[in-house]
Parts: sequence; structure tokens; C-alpha cells
Amino acid sequence: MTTTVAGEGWPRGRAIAIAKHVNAAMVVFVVLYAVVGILQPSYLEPAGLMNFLRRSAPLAILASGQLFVLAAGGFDLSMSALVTLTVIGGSMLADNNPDNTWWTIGALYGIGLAVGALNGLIVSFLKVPSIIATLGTLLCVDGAAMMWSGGSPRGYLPDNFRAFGRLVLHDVPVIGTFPIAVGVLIVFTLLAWWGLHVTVFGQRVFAVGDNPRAAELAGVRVSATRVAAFVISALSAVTGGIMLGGFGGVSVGVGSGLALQAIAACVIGGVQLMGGRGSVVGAVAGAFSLFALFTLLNLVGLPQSLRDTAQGLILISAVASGAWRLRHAG
Amino acid sequence: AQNFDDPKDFAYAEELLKMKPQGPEGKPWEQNLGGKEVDTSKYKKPGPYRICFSNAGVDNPWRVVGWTDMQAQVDKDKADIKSFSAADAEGKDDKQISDINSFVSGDSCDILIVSPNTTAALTPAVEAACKKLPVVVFDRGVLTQCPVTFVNPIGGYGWGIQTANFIAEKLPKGGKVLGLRILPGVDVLETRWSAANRIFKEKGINVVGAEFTGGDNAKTKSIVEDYIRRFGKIDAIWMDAGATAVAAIEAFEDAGQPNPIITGEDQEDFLVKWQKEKLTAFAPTYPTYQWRSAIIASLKILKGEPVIGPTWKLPQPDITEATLATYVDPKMPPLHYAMCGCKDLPGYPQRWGGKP
Amino acid sequence: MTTGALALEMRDISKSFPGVRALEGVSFDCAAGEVHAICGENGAGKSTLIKVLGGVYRPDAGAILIGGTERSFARPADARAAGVSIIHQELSLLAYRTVAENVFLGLEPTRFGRLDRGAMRLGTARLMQRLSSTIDPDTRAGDLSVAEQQIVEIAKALAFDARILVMDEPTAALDEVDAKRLLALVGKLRQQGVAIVYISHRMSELAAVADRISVMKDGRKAITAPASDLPTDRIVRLMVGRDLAEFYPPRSQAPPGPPLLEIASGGNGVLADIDLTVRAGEIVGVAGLEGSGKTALARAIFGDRPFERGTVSVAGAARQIRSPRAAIADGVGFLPNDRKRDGLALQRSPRDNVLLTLRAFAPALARAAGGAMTDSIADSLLRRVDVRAARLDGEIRLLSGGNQQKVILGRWLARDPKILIFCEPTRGIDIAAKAAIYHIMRDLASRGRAILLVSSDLPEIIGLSDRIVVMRGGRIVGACEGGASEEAVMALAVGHVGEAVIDPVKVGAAV
Amino acid sequence: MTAIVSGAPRPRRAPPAPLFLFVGSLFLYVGVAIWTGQTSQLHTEGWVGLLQRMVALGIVGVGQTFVILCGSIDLSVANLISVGAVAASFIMQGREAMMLPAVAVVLAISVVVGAINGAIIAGLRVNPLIATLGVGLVLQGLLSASFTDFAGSVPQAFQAFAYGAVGPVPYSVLGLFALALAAWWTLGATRFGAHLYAVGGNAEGARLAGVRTHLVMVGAHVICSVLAGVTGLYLASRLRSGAPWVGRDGVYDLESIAVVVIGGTLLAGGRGGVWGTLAGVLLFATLDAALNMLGVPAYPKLILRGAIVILAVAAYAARTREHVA
Ligand SMILES: Nc1ncnc2c1ncn2[C@@H]1O[C@H](COP(=O)(O)OP(=O)(O)OP(=O)(O)O)[C@@H](O)[C@H]1O
Ligand SMILES: Nc1ncnc2c1ncn2[C@@H]1O[C@H](COP(=O)(O)OP(=O)(O)OP(=O)(O)O)[C@@H](O)[C@H]1O
Ligand SMILES: [Mg+2]
Ligand SMILES: [Mg+2]
Repeated sequence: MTTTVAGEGWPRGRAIAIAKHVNAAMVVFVVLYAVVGILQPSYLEPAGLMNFLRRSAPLAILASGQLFVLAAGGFDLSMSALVTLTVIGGSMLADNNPDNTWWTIGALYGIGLAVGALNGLIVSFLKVPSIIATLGTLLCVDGAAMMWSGGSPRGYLPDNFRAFGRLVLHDVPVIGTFPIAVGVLIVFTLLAWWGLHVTVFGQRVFAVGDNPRAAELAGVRVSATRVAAFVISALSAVTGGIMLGGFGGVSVGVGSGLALQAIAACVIGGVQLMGGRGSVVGAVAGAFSLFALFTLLNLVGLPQSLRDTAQGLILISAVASGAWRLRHAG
Repeated sequence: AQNFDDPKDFAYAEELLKMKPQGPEGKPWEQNLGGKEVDTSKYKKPGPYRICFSNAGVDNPWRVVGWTDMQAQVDKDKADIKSFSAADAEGKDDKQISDINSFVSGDSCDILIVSPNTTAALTPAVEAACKKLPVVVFDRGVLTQCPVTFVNPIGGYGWGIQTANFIAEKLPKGGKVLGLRILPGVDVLETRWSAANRIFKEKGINVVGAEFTGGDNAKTKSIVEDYIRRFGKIDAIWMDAGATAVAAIEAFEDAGQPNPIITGEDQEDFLVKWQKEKLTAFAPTYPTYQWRSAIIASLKILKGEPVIGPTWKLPQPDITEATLATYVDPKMPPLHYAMCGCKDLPGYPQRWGGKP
Repeated sequence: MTTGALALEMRDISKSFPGVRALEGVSFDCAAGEVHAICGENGAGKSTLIKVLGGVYRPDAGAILIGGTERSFARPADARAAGVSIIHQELSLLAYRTVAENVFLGLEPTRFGRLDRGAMRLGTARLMQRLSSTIDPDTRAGDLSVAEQQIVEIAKALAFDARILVMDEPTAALDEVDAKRLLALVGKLRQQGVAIVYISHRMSELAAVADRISVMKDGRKAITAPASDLPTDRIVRLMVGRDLAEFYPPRSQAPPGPPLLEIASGGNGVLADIDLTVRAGEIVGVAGLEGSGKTALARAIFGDRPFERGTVSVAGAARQIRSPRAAIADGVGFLPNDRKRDGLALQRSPRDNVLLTLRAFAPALARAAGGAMTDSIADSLLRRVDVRAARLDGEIRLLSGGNQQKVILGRWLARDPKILIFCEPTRGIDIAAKAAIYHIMRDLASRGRAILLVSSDLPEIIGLSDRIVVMRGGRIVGACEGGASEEAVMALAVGHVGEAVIDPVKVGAAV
Repeated sequence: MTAIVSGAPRPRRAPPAPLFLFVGSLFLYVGVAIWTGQTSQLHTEGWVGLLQRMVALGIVGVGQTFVILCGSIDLSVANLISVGAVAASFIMQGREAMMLPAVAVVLAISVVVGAINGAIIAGLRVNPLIATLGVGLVLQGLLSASFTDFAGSVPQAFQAFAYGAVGPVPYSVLGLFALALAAWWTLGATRFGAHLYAVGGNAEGARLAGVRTHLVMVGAHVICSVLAGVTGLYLASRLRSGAPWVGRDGVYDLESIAVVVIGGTLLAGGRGGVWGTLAGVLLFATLDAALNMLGVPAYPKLILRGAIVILAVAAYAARTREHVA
């Protein structure tokens, strides 16, 4: 049993830490994508890659937002509804008028902020477990979106609004094409990474997820931290919604199932449910892996239904191997 | 389970498509295709009436527009209607069965309208209801003859025939067709595909694939993009429902390809796009005005007037290059169904989300 | 003492965890009717040895013999079936179940497949009698105080007649009275021919009950010898590898400074009429039996369960302390008595844990590893409290109790509060670490901080405090000078006005 | 021991959640019926209708109670219900002779699925949410790959399960309450029950006390899955046939969890019981019926349901001092 005086032996520690940071999901993604590329070489061209990134951007963004709530020990199921609300609300507010786009986006983020805060407050002060609380807000937000629009979207999304999900810049040096969505993805995930891994706030999130009581007795504002985490998750949902609406245009069922997919992506990325562990790199890698998997199954022409099966197996094996690593490698 | 590729039904649909609708001119929701009238005098009662409606759900824009039609029709006839109570089953068979039972036990209905969530599952409940009340069924059917009438348009086979024929005639020799379907297993959708597929086979048309989009725009776009990338060029898109037609077209735009020959549906966003881009397109319809017809039939029954039954086949108009102009209306919301036959109803267009 | 045949024998047991060799070829035995004590530093491997015996861990190597026949335990159930009963170090009761249900967990009597609750209640009542405790079998375990829960754990271990009884620091959470009762019980069980393995960090207890003593160090066994051959100082040397100069640091001669904490007639749900002043430079000990309100007092001052009556002033200024955060902002620090539950983010590193309070008060968007929160600053804090760990960026849950406690202490040094409240600071902590913590406390005091020491460990209170206040029933019932006799303090604590004269001044003078 | 206040932060007393919910729901139902003048809903038929609404969710809910009590959770029930329903009607194909075999097969499948869930959670230490979500996906995928629509049908005789009745009371309702009684007895009066609470309350503690925690976990999941399978059989009988979406469309996964928690069972496990769950189910059934009577449109209904889920849990959760996530 080795014990060294504080300070010594940290380089070795750091080495291991770095080794740990090489995220398993990253490897999985690279492998999957390589196979995709072999089956369909166009995916290896810059344009193909960019297109892949554009498609997986919304899920990656949702995952990196969901990550904050997971790290704080909770769940956010209401994401799905918020995405739908964003698309439908966007179409109602902007109503095909490019001049409305900017304040519409502002308003949508406002709504997201409110919903996120509501989630956080319900969990922190009404002490309703987040899985139930966000299930409740999921129903409420869905209902609200439907009431507002009367059941189906009532306007079009103007083109400058849709640009975030749809516009692709052509003849860009080196990479050739550059979808705006990829830009959004980069900006958002960088922000998320900075917020979770660089700032003091991120450390508080982990501490709260790990042991809220200890955090409280150490002076951390537990409720505030939690609320903030839910707000970030909600804002990511709004961002994802804006991009999905932009990519595909208005529809009602956009959001369905996205929350669970985001959680799945995080878990595949090595995020630990019930708090304390996780990284943005992992969440994003997880999202990419999922999408690469879907693309792959698509290419080999597996029926829709069996894609679910594959996803289920991947999920379980990802977590199982994670748990195993945790037990067998300090 | 039912057979979704039944030659008899296919032939019957072809026959119906050829028929000339009878009934008031310009009011397809009151017309019928070769139906016989049934006597309803035994249901005659003094009005105003209490109408009850068990709705499968309002979980997609088609049902939303139809549901709005129905409510508007109720307003239109409010003189004859004392109360209109509706129960929404949220797409759950189990709940709809309970809903119907409590309508029946609640004796606050003079007549029961049912829009079944699924055919087989609702049959027992409807049979039970028939014993106590006159029942009107529309959209999906039930496996029993007990309802006074079953209101529905020509349906899936007709849709498949209309669309497939259009593509067959427009498609260049050896052209490639991609079929986009929403999800498997839904009777009204399966029959559309089976009929179209039958014709594609007969005419030796090259169907490069049929994919399920789950009615999701993003997914539709991705699938089409992938097919374009894989086959270089897709000449025609066949859809079993138009909700994601625009997304499919956008996939071609984003890929810098010429617009395909496409069959969509009567949603405004598709019609507007069609007009704007001068597409080679065709819009079959599964008219939402059948929701009106259900109310109309109910009132006739309660007044003892004869109605078309036991099945009332409504005409199923389609939208073509020629008739497009009359249906395009940029004032209406993107997912509004132009074949709503609702222009004469109270509250049009605001009630349907349109701008005055 | 009747030493029978070897009831238990463990041969060359080795056990490693990822990155740690917890046990290396440890051999150990215990005879029927013998008390064999084990002591050693935190992390020496005592609990691991016991958990191997109990079937919690499977040994990497080595053999276990029960009553002469070799056994291998796949799970705790097997060990119990073989007559091995263990009181584990960590309390593990079911908060929402009754005492009876807890005591008979895994041994529930049934009649025709139906739980025989009557029998369970009766059996529990009997056990409680045997432990001369008044705990009602039908109360929920969660409603009991820490000490009462410890008693229930003991009852659990006695619920089936084990031939081998292992106690891993059973008295850590007990006050004097209960601890003495337990030791008496151990004596009785030995008479009945039970083989008893007894682990403790309290040297006085070892001397009192042990027939033989084994000392463990760094996963190896240093020695096994009759208790008579092992005077305390020798044990300490074997454990720590050196002599402990002075266990309790000398009291400062300088007169105490200005009052930093003043409470006037404070009270809340549990506390009443609390008048207390703590001055700069002094360590005030709070003594009292379990449930006397010591912790409640600490928590009240720290704003966790605040005073609802009375006034509190910090450094002369009146304060309304409604939350821990407010307390910290006003310059109060607090070491909770339950490290794992209230003190540590167990999956975070020692660095993160030592910086937690700094980060709680830093601007949310500041760099977590910037300004006053760099790794090197964290490391220097950890060094100041002499934390020993393989890795400072590993998970803190893998550190030994002593080192975990030091990390929390370091957390407060970083804030450098005016007032520091220590709750059971050395509960379950080895003698060397204890000494280290005592010296840090005294050092803080001598640098003008005010220190409140809440503890059930009487020798510690007496040895360390400048002044001692004694609590009973949520009130402060008396005060003594530091170094007062145990009798005097106990007399106040239990409230017999008897031979010991309850006159603080006299008592103080008597020493 | 000194007799002063008891130890560390008290766990809250179990609230009389079940009773409160039962009474509240009944008041709601009666009140609305009277207020909307649909007093005929208060005749036997109306009540039976109300109880009938409880059956499907009730059976799953009881199963979900078992897993949540032992600190786990099961998201695969909805998919397993579909599997059960489809398997049953597919095997029967309307033939009475095949009823027993079909039932046997469904129950066998359920047992296997439950065992797999339990094994993945206890053995591989996979978080129950993910484990059961994954298993659910696998099931759904295999099912939808093999069936796209209502498969086969159940014979008249089998429909008795859903439509038969003694006097006015349907077998299914009686069955539900019999099941609840059995579950209540199992949890309260057997060693297995005691160990279930133990594993949920403190798994490591239970293990140290010699409880075979893995077996308990697997047992709980088997029970939950079997009840999901039974729900599938019930739906097949009520719908005359099974389709691969009946479970998912019923949202039985999330709704069963909701009713359990509304019923006062701790999501973390270790405390609660089956009566609370039944009360939660009654609340949901009452809402369905009452909102219909009131003619509340679909979308406001969603909002109301969401709000009620939250408030019902908050009603007694809000008092705790502990942190929840
Ligand atoms: N589950 C575990 N995983 C990894 N390391 C462990 C585990 N349990 C114990 N250790 C390590 O094994 C060593 C021995 O731990 P053990 O708990 O036996 O010490 P101990 O003598 O009981 O200390 P204490 O007096 O604090 O109880 C320590 O270094 C500890 O960090
Ligand atoms: N404001 C309050 N309201 C209600 N209960 C309280 C309050 N403050 C404390 N308590 C509870 O009452 C108990 C009082 O006994 P307490 O534990 O303080 O005695 P103790 O001698 O400190 O016990 P220990 O020896 O474990 O420290 C506390 O454990 C706490 O759980
Ligand atoms: Mg130990
Ligand atoms: Mg205490």
C-alpha cells in the first residue's frame, strides 16, 4: 500500500488522468464512422463529414445540455417538449417574416429560461424528484405548445431563422462546405465545456451531484446551482429546437424521444447517472456515436425496428463496460 | 389482422374512382359514390339533440383540421344541437373503449359518433354501444355492421392508384422512384402503399427504395439526402402522406439537384411550394371534410331522414396542376389541409389558424 | 480467563484493491473465550481483514479456518452461517424500518411462510435488556441517535448466537457511559466462551479488555502479543513507527483575547438557554452524553438548524446566522461529525474537496483552477494538514478516515475563519492522526482563532480544552477548567449531584 | 441512554398518502358527476367503468412498485406489455385450444425478461434506468421487426378476462384487487418482502446482514415483468388482439412510475407500499373520467395532468429537509 506525502507522484496521477480523458465513446465513434466511410466513401470527403456533423449537431447540443443536469444528479425529460415548443412557437412568432427572427429567437430563449428555472425550482423547493418533475413539465409544455398553436404549426419559419439549421456556406477554403449548424455546434459545445470543466460553477455542479449535503455545509448554494443546471439544459433544448426547425421546417413531432436520446448519448459518453461524473467531450462523442450507428445501420439497410435493438445493446454494453472499468481501475 | 393488399378492395377502389358522385353540387361532404339510403325513422326524436363523440385523438394536423371542421359544423347546426360532448382517447385503444362505455352508461347522448383509434380493438365497444344508441363511425371502420352508417372516403387504395398512375405517366423511361412512408402497420397507410406498389410493379417502374420517415422532417431530409448521394439522381418521390413533402423537396434543393416529380398531399405548405417552384406534382387527398359529414349524418338520423348507409363513400378529389390555384392559400397555416371543405363554415379562416 | 481451542484462524491473507495492497500475508487467530484486539493506523488494513473474514471481500490469497476446518465465504451470508458475526465500522441500518426489523434482518423468524413479528419484537426486547438499553423495538431506526443506532448494530450482531464476534470500532460513536457498558458486555461474552475480535483506536479500551493484541501497519501484521507485554507507548511505536512526543499539545499560557463568539439565551427545537462565549485563542470543549444536544449546538451556531431564540454575535457584531453559507460568510467554520455523509464529495479528488469552500464563494464564472484555487495552492493546503495519499487527483473515497478528515480541515484553513467548530474531529481516527489534528487545532487557537470542540471522547475534551462546558437535555448545565477530572465532567453530564462537587472553580482548582 | 430528542435528521413519517388520495379521487369523481349533472355516472355502471379504467395501469403499477421499492426501476414494461399482447393473440389465432399455451409462453417470456433485467442491474451493475431502457429497446425492436400490425386474435373465451363479470363487477377489476392484496401480503408478511425493503433502503447493509441482494433484485424484476406480461394478456383480451404499439401508446412505462411515486413510495426505494400505488392509479382513472365529464379539451388536459403529477408528489415531498435530485 503506497502512500506518498502530498504533492509527490502527481505527474503519474496526471498521466492517468489524461489517459482517462481519452474518452471511450470517442474511440467507438471513430471506429463506427470508419466503417460508415468504407461502406459509403462520400462520408469521408469533407462535405460528407460536414453533413454528418450538421445532422448530429442538434443531438450533440442537447446531450451537452442534458449533461449539466445529469452531473448535478438529476434528469431532464422535459427537453423533448421544449424542442417542440421552440419549433412551433418559432413559426407562430416569426410567422415567415425575416424581421421577426431576432426577437423571436430572443423570446424562445426567454421561454426556455423560464421552463428550466421552473424545473429547477420544483426539484429544489417542492423536493419532487427530477424524473417526475420533468415528466410533469414535459406534459405541461407539450400541452402549452399545442394550445398555443391549436394543434399544428400556424406559420412558416423565415429563411434567416432556418439558416441556423439549413444554410451551408460553399467554397470555403480547405473544408469546402461549411454548414452554419456546425458553427453553432462548435460554439455551444465550447461554451458547455468551458462552463462545466473550466469554471468554478462547473465544479459546484459536480459537487452538488456528488453530495449535495456536503456541498451545502461547505457553503455552496445548492438550489441555485441546481436551477442553473436545469436552465442550461433548457437553453440547449431551445438551441436544438431552433436547429431542427431550421433543418427540417415546421412540424409537430420534432421533439419526441429526444430527451431519452440525449441521456443515452451522455451515458454512452461515460456520464454517470445520479451525478458526480461526466464530461462534455464524452456527451458529444456519445451523440456522434449514436448518429454514426444510425447511419451505419441505415447503410447496411437494417429495418428501422432493429435499429432500436442495436441502440439498446450499445447502451447496456457501454454502461456495463463503464461500471466494470470503474471497479477494476481505481 | 386485416389484409392490406386485397385485390377485391383494389378493384372496388378503381371502380369508385371512376364513379360520378351523386348529391349536391360543390358540396363533396354531402355527396356519395353509389351509396344506398337506409331508413332511420326508428331513431327519430324531437330535437335539439345531444351528440356524443369518441375521438381517437388529435395527435396529428390532419385530425386537428378535421376536429376543427367538426366543431364548426356543430356551431353551424347549433339550432338542432343541445349539447356536443367529446372524449379524446389520446391514441389509446384501452381509453377509447372506456370512453365509449361511459358515454353509453352516462345516458347523456342521443347519438354516438366514433372515430376509432384502431379497427379491431374498438369493435366490441361499438357493438355494445349499438345496442343502446344509434352510432355513426367515420375515418377508420369497425368489424361490425351495427352502426347506422360508416362515413369514409374512397381511402387508401384510391390514394395509391391516383398517385402511382400520376408518377407512371410523368416518369421518364427507367426513372428512379423513392417511396417515403410514415410508419408500418397503420391500415390507412399500408393500403396506400400496397396499391401504389401494385401499379409500380405492373408498369415495371424502378422503385429504388421505400423508407419510413416517422413523419419527421429532419429524418425525411436525411434519408432523401442519403438516397441522392447513393443513386446520384432520384427522379420521383412517392409519399404515403404529405406532411414531410416540403422537407423532401428541400433535400433536393440543398443537394443542388433539380426538383423531383412528387406526390404529396393537400397541405398548404406543399401546395405553396408547388406553385412557387412550378413542380411536377400531384396531391391526392384524404379529405378532412368527412368530419363534417359525420355530424350531418347524425342529425339526419335523429331527424329520421334517410342517410346513405351502412357505408357512405365520400368522393376523394385530387389536386392537379389544373386545380392547384383554387386550393393554394398562403393565408392558411402550413399544415392546413386544403381539402377541408370548410370555407363555408362559421369562423373560417381564423378558426383554422388562417389570417383574415 | 478460559482460553479454549482456536475458534478462528486466518492464514497468510492477502488482498489488493486497484492501486492499493491492503493486506499482505496477514495471519491472525482467536481462541474461544478470548478477546483479541487489533489496532493500527487508518488504512492499515484492519477493516479489510475483517471484511475478508466476513465474506465481504474474497481474499487474493490465504486461508480461513473456523473451528479448525477450512472455509471459503462467497458472501456475508456464508460467514454468518458459519457462526461469524460482525459489527462493521460503518453503520448500515435501514432508516425506515423498525429496530426489530433491523435486528432480525436476514434472520427473520417465520411461521408458515409468514413473518413472526411477535417473536421479532420479543427477541429484540430481550437483546436490548441484555445491552441494558431502553430502545423500543418498534421505533424506526432512522429516528435514533448515532449512539442508539450503534447499540442496534450490536444487537444485530448478537441476534444469533455467534461463536465468533468481531467488533470494528464499536465505541467510536459512543459516549463514556455506553462505551463502558459495551466493554462490560464484551467481558460477559468472553465468559460465555465467545471468540471476540475487537478493533479500536482507543488505547485505554485495549488495555481494559484485550487478552492479546495484534498491531497492523501498512497492510502487514507488525506483532501479536499478550496485552500484558504491550504497554500503550510500545503499541504506538509499532503503529506509527516513531514515538509520539506529546499527544496533547500544551495549553497556551497567554490570556485569551477578545470574545469572538457570544451566544445569549439561544434556543431552538432542541436547545434552550444557551449562554456561551468563546474568546480568541482558546479552545472550548463541549461535553455531554449522546443526545445531550452537543451537535445540535454546533449545528445551531453554524446555521444548519439555526437558533430560533436568543442572540448571537461574532467578533462583537450581532449576527443573524440562518444558513451555513451565512455562517461561513461571517467567519465560522464547521467540521461535521459524519465525514462521509456531511463532509465529502466522495467521487471528487482531495484537491477538489479542499478547494470546495473557496469555490463556493468565488465568482461562478471564475476559473476553477485559477487565482487562489490553483492545484499548487491546493497541494500546499493539503501539505499543511499533512494529508498522505497515493494521488491527490484520485477519488477521496479511497483515502483512510484520518486523511479524509485532514482534507476537510484543510478546506477551512483555506478560508481561515475566525471561529472553527469541530464535531467529533477524531471519531474513528488513528492515534497519530489524532495528535496531528490536535496540534493543528492548538496552532489555530494560538494564532488568535476561537475554537469550539464538540466531542463524546472525554479524554480528548479534557486533554485539549482550555475550558469545558457540559450539556444535558439541550442545556448547558455547567463548566469546568480544562484538565478537570473525568468524574467531575461525567457527574455534570449525567447529572448526579454526588461525591463529585459540581463547582466549576473548585473542580478547576482541583486539577 | 438519555431520553432526549432522537438522532440525526428524522426521516419523515410515511404520510397517509394512500388514504388521502383515495378519498380525494372519490370526492373529485362524485363532485364532477354531480356538478355536470351526469349523476347517472354514479350508478353501478359508472363506477364499474371507473374501476375498469384502473385495471391495465393498476397491474403494471403494482409490478413497478416492487422494483422501485428495492431501489430499482423498470422502463421496459411498456415494451414487454406489447410483446405479451402480441404473443398472446398471435399464438391463439382465435383458437381456444391455444389459450393455455399462449398464456404459458407469455409468462415464460416475462420471467426471462425480468431475470435479464435483474441480472444486468445486479450482476453488471448497470444503472437500472439504462438497463431497462436498453432491454426495452431490444424488445421493441425485435417485436416491430416481426410484427407491424395487430397479429392474430384471441378467442371469445379469452375475452372473458376483460369483458366477463360476476354480477356487475368485471373479473379484471376483482383480479386487480386480489393482486393488490397478494402484493400487500408479500411485501408486509414475508421474508422476501422484508428483504425487498432492505435492499431498497441500504443494499450494502442488507448484504452485510446476509441478505442475498442479487436474488432479491432479480426476484423483484421478475415479478414486475410477469405483471407487465399479465397486463399484455389483459390488453390482448380487451382489444381482442395485440399490436406492437399497445404498450408504448399507453405510456405505461412513465405512467406506472408516476403512480408509484404519487402513491408515496420513495423513488430511491426502501419505503412505500402497494396501496399508495393503487391510490395513484385511481387518481389517474378519476382524472380521465372527470375531465371527460367536464369536457376539458385534449391540450389543457395534458397541462392539468402534468401539474397534478407534480403537485401530488410535492404534497408530501415538500416537507423533507433532505436534498432530492
Ligand atoms: N473498496 C476499496 N477499494 C479500494 N481501496 C480500498 C477499499 N477499501 C479499503 N481500501 C484501501 O485499503 C486500505 C485498508 O483500508 P481499511 O479500511 O482496511 O483500513 P483500516 O485499518 O480499517 O482503517 P480505519 O482505521 O480508518 O478503519 C486503505 O488504504 C484503503 O484506502
Ligand atoms: N433545531 C432542531 N430541530 C429539531 N431537531 C433538531 C434540531 N437540532 C438538532 N436536532 C436533532 O436533535 C438531536 C440532538 O441531539 P444531538 O445529536 O445534538 O446530541 P449529541 O450529544 O450532539 O449527539 P452526538 O453525541 O451524536 O453528537 C440532533 O442529533 C439532531 O438530529
Ligand atoms: Mg476500518
Ligand atoms: Mg450528535
